[in-house]
Amino acid sequence: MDNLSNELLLEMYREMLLARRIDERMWLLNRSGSIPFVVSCQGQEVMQVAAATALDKEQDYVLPYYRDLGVVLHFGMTAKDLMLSAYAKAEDPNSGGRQMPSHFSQKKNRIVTGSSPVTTQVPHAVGIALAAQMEQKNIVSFVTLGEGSSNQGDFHEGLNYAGVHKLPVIVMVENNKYAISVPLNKQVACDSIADRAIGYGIHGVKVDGNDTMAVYNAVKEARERAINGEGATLIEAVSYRLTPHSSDDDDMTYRTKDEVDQAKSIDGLHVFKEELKTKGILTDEIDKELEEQIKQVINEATTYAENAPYPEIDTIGRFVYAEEVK
Amino acid sequence: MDNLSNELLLEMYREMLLARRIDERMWLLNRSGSIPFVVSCQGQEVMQVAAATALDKEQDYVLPYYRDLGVVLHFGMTAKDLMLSAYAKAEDPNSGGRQMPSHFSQKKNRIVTGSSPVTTQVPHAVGIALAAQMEQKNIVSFVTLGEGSSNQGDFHEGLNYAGVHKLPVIVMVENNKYAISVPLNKQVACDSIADRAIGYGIHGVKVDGNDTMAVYNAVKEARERAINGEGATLIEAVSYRLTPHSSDDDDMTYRTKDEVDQAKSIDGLHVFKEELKTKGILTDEIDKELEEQIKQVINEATTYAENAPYPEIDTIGRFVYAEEVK
Amino acid sequence: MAVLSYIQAVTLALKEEMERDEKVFVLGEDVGKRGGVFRATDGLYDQFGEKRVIDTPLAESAIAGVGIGAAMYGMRPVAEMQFADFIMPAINQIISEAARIRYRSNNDWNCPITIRAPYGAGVHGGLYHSQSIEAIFANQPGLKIVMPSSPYDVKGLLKSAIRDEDPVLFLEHKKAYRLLKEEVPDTDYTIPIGKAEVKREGTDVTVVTYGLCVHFAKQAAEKLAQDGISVEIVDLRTVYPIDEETIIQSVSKTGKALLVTEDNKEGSIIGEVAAIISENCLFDLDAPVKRLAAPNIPASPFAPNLEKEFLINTDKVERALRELAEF
Amino acid sequence: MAVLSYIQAVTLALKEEMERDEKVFVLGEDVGKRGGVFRATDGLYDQFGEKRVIDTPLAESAIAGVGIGAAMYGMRPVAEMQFADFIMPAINQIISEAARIRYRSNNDWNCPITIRAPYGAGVHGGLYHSQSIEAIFANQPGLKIVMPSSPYDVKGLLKSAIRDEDPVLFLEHKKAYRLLKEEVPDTDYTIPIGKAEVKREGTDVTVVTYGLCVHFAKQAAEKLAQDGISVEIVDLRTVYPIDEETIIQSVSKTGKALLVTEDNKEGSIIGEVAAIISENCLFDLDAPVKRLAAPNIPASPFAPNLEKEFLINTDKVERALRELAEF
Ligand SMILES: Cc1ncc(C[n+]2csc(CCOP(=O)(O)OP(=O)(O)O)c2C)c(N)n1
Ligand SMILES: Cc1ncc(C[n+]2csc(CCOP(=O)(O)OP(=O)(O)O)c2C)c(N)n1
Ligand SMILES: [Mg+2]
Ligand SMILES: [Mg+2]
Repeated sequence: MDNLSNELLLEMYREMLLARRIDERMWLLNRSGSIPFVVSCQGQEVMQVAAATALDKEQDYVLPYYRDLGVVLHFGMTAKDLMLSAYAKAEDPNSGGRQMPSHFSQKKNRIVTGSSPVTTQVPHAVGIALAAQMEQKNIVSFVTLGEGSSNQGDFHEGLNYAGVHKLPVIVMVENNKYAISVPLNKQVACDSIADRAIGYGIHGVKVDGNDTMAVYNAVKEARERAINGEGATLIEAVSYRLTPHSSDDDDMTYRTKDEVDQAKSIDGLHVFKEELKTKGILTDEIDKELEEQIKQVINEATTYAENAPYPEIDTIGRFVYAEEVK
Repeated sequence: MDNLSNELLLEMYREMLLARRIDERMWLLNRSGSIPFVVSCQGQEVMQVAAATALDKEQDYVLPYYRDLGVVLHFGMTAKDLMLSAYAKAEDPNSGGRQMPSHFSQKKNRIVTGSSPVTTQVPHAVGIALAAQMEQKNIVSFVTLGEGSSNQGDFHEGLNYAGVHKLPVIVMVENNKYAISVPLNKQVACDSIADRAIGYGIHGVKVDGNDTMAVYNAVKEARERAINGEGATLIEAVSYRLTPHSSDDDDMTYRTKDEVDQAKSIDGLHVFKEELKTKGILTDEIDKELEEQIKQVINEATTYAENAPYPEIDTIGRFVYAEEVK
Repeated sequence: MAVLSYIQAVTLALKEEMERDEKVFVLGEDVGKRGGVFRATDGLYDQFGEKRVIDTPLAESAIAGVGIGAAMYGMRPVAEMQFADFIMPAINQIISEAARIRYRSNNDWNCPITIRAPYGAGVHGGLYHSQSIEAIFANQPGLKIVMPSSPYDVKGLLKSAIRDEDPVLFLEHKKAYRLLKEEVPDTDYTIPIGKAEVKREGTDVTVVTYGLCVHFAKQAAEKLAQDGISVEIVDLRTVYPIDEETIIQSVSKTGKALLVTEDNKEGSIIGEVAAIISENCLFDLDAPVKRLAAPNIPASPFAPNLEKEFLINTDKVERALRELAEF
Repeated sequence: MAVLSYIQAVTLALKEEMERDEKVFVLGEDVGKRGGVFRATDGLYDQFGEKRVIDTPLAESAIAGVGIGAAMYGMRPVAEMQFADFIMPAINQIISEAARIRYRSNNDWNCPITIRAPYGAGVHGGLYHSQSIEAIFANQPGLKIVMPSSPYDVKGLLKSAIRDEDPVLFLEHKKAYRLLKEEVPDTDYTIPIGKAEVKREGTDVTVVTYGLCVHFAKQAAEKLAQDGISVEIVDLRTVYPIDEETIIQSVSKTGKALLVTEDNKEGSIIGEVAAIISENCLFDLDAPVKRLAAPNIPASPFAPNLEKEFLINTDKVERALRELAEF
């Protein structure tokens, strides 16, 4: 932690907190019937913000999965953008209200459009790394997915391609112990998802996803290796999914409240906050101020999104294909 | 080698030799315009026969890939069956002349029908192992593929499933260093395909595919583990493809004659023959007799297949679906 | 006899088949402890245990492929794709393998697998939880595609699918899951795969459709009946291979055909229906064949107004029927 | 201007496009050192080096998916599927991703990838080296499917595909590779995607077809001309989305339509053509629409007599045309 400035550490904390608070608001809006769907980042903000902070947000490409609120916030998406998406409004930069929320996309910030079928983004990240290498750019692509999703064929094919061609791509598996209702031990039989790296001849590392600096350092090092031509890295970051899978799920049908409470007690966001406090970087006053600021931002975003217009109905057929030569 | 009877060792040699001689005859028939296509086992007979011999050919299921002449011969397919397939004749038990040669299938011998797209057989083998386990049968399924094919998604998904459910399946990758023209180092970046086992929580082992006893023992042990409920094994058996990829290929466009000659000098079939001779198990006389027998079998098979009728044209539409309740 | 919803009919058929035949088992994502994200397998895990109601890893090609292997062995797997949209990674296994196993082995092997998947829009699913996927598979001899339109049909057709000696894709409309309810006998009945059913007899116009759209067609037909327009409804039930006979008979009789699908128009199932009509009924037709379908966009967008615009409903069917009747 | 074979036209188009635009690159199995198993990329590895003519690992979903990623970045990848039959593992990437990227991002991202694949029977390929796969993709808005019928068209259409701002599936008939030869200009011409072409004008019967079958139609038309029967040939060129205009115009004129495909009949592209005709040309038709296609079996069997039975040829087209002309 000592190698990072207090400012940067505080900024990381602010982004984690912002992600958490936006997510919490989404649940409230969902439960009050204002928005139809939420899928959460809660429990994974630390790894997301820590990883994104270790990247170059002016140049690198990110291919987030649906929980990566922390990643997209760091890369420039705003609370307003996210609320517009939750409300499916025309101005939503992710999809203009066409996709469900959390299907992140914003070209100007190099947030690459994603779909619902899991893991398809892994080969895309490899392709972007390939293109960047061809064009001799000093950048990386960063892609995330869940541990359940690491069992899809595209994970294997994508990582193998990256391995053979030594491409500058960082793959972070956000292991939150569940894939909807299916627990880790019914998804994989290996000790660590990171153990899969050896089969692709790439670097593999497992980190505590609740440990901000561990994740930050792992991604930082992976990025350096990538830029130095040493190829791809597979990072497994372990935490826990603190919410049900989505607003459509009832997690009490397959896990216990005790188990969830246990995980909440080591919530990485809380741990980081206490660390910053212990070090005197965060004070109660600053924290209160942050919470206030964030609340206001979210309030404004919500009001704006709520009042924003839906897409015009006659736009439904547009942009299936290019409409004119660019 | 000492734990196997001389009879068994000789029988293994006979099967390897039979596979080699059938394959050679296929090339002659192809080059003389009698049959349209050959894809060879040459260079892989040793691992195939050694592996098959370590299985229970009365009960286990095999899911061979197109080079596995040695496997299917051991499991009961005859030279005649194979020639009927090469000539695409109605009596071909593999497909009745519908599939290209080397798309092995024979239900009575538990040789499971295969297609051309590579690696699809891996999940099938896992499904058969699952079914066998459900029915509490003490059997295994044995599936093979090339090293290039181990990069398909189905490899990953199938092995992961086998790992999680601890299923009695043995996966043998026949690493012959090429996937058509693409050399090993452009297919994978790992040191060994067997290293992929760790990512599935299963046993992995790399063996010299030219070493009969090494392959036999690896498969034997894998079978024991499977039967004991210890789950799946991934075996990488390394040798070399001694022929072009198929009769449609010209391998001199991407590798040198020197390289091929070098591999021929350590041809496992030859090595095994010399070992048996050194041990006094094989004599020149027995060898000559074997060659004679085999030649006769192949001659008869060829003549029979050549003269056998093609499928009736009006059968073309049959067996798309079940024709009556079985 | 109880009134069951469409999804309860799915569950009941599965339960009865698993009780009847030990070789029947279920595999898929979240089908076990959770009972499926739509609860289609609700209760089965408790009744039959984790060996017969298998929570698989998140990998559709393996779900299909492992099921295919088990089916070749002699089991009766019922594989669930969590959403029809996520069947795409399994297409190689379904088309190259399941559909070809009998033909390529010259009848030596076969593959009696059932693959269930919820399809269709109308539940705020956005682009990837709304698709109609039948057209992708409806050119693959060896495969059968069943798309039931009502709880009664669900039960009878799903039983037939499970007992079928060949692979069956069983597509359930997710909006129908809780929308449609009717009396479903608790007896062990089956409905033949490969046969369409005339769901309503009529003389003026034929509607050929399937799945949830049958429901809209029925409602529209009721309304038109009040104006003396008599509508015949042909429910395809099996969309591949298609029952030509029933279509030809009905359209020859009425002379007018409205073909309805929720899928986007070009390349959908109803193109084949139009082709059958144009080959066989030319001189009986009093009006051009009319197709009512979704616009040619990938699937229903998420925004509620766009979703509504995308969907077929009773009004749209009614309007199209009136136009045709008045032609 | 030189006489080139169909496959030489492929190679030439690739070469010219790679020379023109540094962002164009090729990836696939054996496309590099070997120059492709059919030799479509012959010479490109030597000219452009291994960074732009990439031998990939054996994994089609990665070939498509890596290409898609590069295309989103701004490159112009041309991905080769070694045989169209082996595109199946890549379908999720092609349908869920490539085809949807523009629509789902509301025009923010796009995916200008070209995916080439040799399809079709007639080279002793058996069930899995013979398939027509276009129908699988011909219901996916966002995708374009081009199937050229001649060397001249190959060059112009492949250039258009590579320059297209959206994903294009470019399907080459493998039997045509060496069978068809004609003069191909060495100039930089393109042919518009999305437009059918009348390959021969006529007044009595229209043949609508594409790919290698255009060749058979031309030969059959020649023969019929000797008997005074005048055949118009519509070459679809782009089979999705289909050019309705050209079809409607031609069939309205001749009043008779023969639709020909090498694919198995049910659910094939020509069903959509029949639907278009039945919606638009009813009162111009003098005879029912007629479809000539392969039997409803997975693909061509390996045995030479069965393969012959499976295939479309000039005689079959001629017979069908005569029947229709005499109707
Ligand atoms: C190909 C595919 N299959 C199924 C689904 C449905 N689905 C959505 S999320 C999910 C679980 C994902 O688990 P994991 O990868 O661990 O990510 P997490 O949600 O736990 O972050 C499933 C099965 C999907 N989106 N895509
Ligand atoms: C899915 C798929 N893609 C491509 C092919 C074409 N093909 C046939 S064999 C082969 C190479 C296989 O290499 P490997 O797995 O190493 O096996 P080997 O032939 O060397 O024994 C290829 C690319 C195929 N059969 N299936
Ligand atoms: Mg998870
Ligand atoms: Mg190989």
